[in-house]
Amino acid sequence: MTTPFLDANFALNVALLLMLLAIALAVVRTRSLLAAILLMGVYSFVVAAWLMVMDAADVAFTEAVVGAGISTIVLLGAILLTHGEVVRVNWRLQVVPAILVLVVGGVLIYAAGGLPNFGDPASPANSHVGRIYLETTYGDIGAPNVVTAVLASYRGFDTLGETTVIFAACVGVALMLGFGPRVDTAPTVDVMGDHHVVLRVISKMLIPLIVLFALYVQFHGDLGAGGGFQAGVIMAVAVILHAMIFGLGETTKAFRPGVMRSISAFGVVLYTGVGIVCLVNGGGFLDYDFLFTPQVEAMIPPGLLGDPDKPHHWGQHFGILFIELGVLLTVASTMVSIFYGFAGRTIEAIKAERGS
Amino acid sequence: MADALHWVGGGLVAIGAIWSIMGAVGVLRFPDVYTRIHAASLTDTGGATLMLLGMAFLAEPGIVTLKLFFVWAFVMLTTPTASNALASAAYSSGHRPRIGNFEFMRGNDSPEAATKGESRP
Amino acid sequence: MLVAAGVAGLVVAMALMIVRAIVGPSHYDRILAANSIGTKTVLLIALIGFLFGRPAFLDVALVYALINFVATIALMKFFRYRTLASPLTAAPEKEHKNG
Amino acid sequence: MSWLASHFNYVIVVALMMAGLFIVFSSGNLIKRMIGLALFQSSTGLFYISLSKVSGATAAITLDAGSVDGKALASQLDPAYVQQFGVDGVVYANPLPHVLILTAIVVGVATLAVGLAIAVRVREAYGTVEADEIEALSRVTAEQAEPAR
Repeated sequence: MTTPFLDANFALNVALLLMLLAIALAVVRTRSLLAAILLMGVYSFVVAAWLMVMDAADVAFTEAVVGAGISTIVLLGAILLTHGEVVRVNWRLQVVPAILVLVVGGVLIYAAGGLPNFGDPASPANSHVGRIYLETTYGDIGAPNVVTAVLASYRGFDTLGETTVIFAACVGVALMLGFGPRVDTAPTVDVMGDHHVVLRVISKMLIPLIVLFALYVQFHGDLGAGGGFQAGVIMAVAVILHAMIFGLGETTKAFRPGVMRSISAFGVVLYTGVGIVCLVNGGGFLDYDFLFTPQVEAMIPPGLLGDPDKPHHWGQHFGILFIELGVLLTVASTMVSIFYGFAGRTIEAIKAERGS
Repeated sequence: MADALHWVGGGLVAIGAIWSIMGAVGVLRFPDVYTRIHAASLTDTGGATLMLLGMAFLAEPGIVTLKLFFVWAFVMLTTPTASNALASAAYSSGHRPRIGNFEFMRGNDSPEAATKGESRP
Repeated sequence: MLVAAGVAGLVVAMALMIVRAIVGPSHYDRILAANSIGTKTVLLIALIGFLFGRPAFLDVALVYALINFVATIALMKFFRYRTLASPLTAAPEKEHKNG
Repeated sequence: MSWLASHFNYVIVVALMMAGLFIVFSSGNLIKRMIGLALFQSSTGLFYISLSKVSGATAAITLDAGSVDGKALASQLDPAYVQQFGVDGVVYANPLPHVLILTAIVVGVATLAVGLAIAVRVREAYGTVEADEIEALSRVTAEQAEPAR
């Protein structure tokens, strides 16, 4: 039971965690919803930095992209549609929850005493299953990024389930908010002339770069930090930025909501299709070693990826690439159609339509 | 030669950190939003330039230096844009800067005098 | 050694910004603090990559630098136009007059 | 003191979890509760990653020990530690919790969006997002339906 190294890493970890605690207490205490949303934005920034300290590069990537891009905008969209009044709170209501929370917290902290020391390399979690994956992944799959290899290949079926959950969320939000009269996207009349030249020019420069970066993240997912989930969210952020700058009308012309929903479905179909091809070729469902029949495998030039004499697992490489593409399509189109749902809905028109 | 670069890089990173701390202190102490925006965005871009330059010295030339350049270019593009958007939003929704409100200088530091210029959003 | 000092300084700066984010009387202070913490996180992530010996992780800092201002724009549109859908293009001259 | 050093992360994770739980219990506003749930969910993510941390390790992306980074990393640790816990010359963090939390974050945002969509529809139907007002309104509508039979 080695005690943790008390080095710069641990000091950073303690500092960032204390910041997180301060922000969380501020979120509890604040009475205005908007302040809570802004604090949650800051919270996700600090969590991303903390994840980098914890050597979790892929998770930091995801938290960064999701926290900075999607969750603030979705919460803002919800506040817009519910006219975020300030929360009215009387303290008598808070006494019972406070006691309950303290009791549950005390029990949990008492139980946490039995957990292995922080950063202990010999802890059960780190010494058995974790090590086996670290040792065998490069041999089986040949992808340097163990996290993507496990996510896409060893645990491919689970990730298919998660992609389907994201597709279900897309259908759910689209059904609830996606239909009905859309907000009129006439350009807003500015009292003091046009202030947004700076924004338009910078966004016009950055949107293609964001999309290009999303593709970079997607295709080097198994070499460095990256993968389908992160790439999908980055792609969605590019579309959302376009919608915020050039108006929802323009963006819905370019990315029609119907097409977005079908692309979300197509991502899951692509993912399952790769599994079925492996099944047809005699392997198990989603077993990428059987993705290519021997004749096809012979046609792939050995030097395609890296030095030719190393044993290559072409099926694994391309299998991971295809299903990450499926995940990219589903995640990107889901986030975009969620944004369409929240940004496009208008309560006045619906009230008028319902006559209530 | 190598550790000279190392020291120069480390020095630049340290100066960048001090720059950021100055900015943070500025954001805490300035009276109203516009001076705070000014303090924050200036020291952000300044600190970022110093630190990224310092890191460029630390890293061996290659893909890492290229990525550092891209990070610097995007920070230079986005931070001023965000501050511009923020300032124009604040101004257009009625948040007036506090100009010439010198009561707090003459000693009667009453909260009423301090917030005379700043209308609640 | 100096890089560690740089990281420590940056963390102190972030802590001060978080104080502004929590205290900030008006919402604009909070947006300002959020945006500034975003930029500082970009630097912190890049520095952490250097301090712990994996400078190849600059992609995370790169993506942050790119996406950081999207939330600020959304907040700007929230405060100014009370909608996320309206285009930020200049209103055509005619409509501008009687707007 | 050493207990706190070795279990500091878990105490903070429990504190964040309780903060999220408190928001969900005490606040009437549906959107504030969603934020509390998001806080609660992210604290479970922190817990998993705290479990996966190995002191002196680097991220779970295979790195050959001979490279510049590999040598720099190995030089900071004593060889016996690297030999015992490292995989061919480099000590890695445990990759499995990273995989779980990576997808959990994205799924978390998707479910947050569905929850907020429901809150918006509740707002459109009842005109309010405060739980107690909704309950009062639903009781009123129930009574109106009751005598109608």
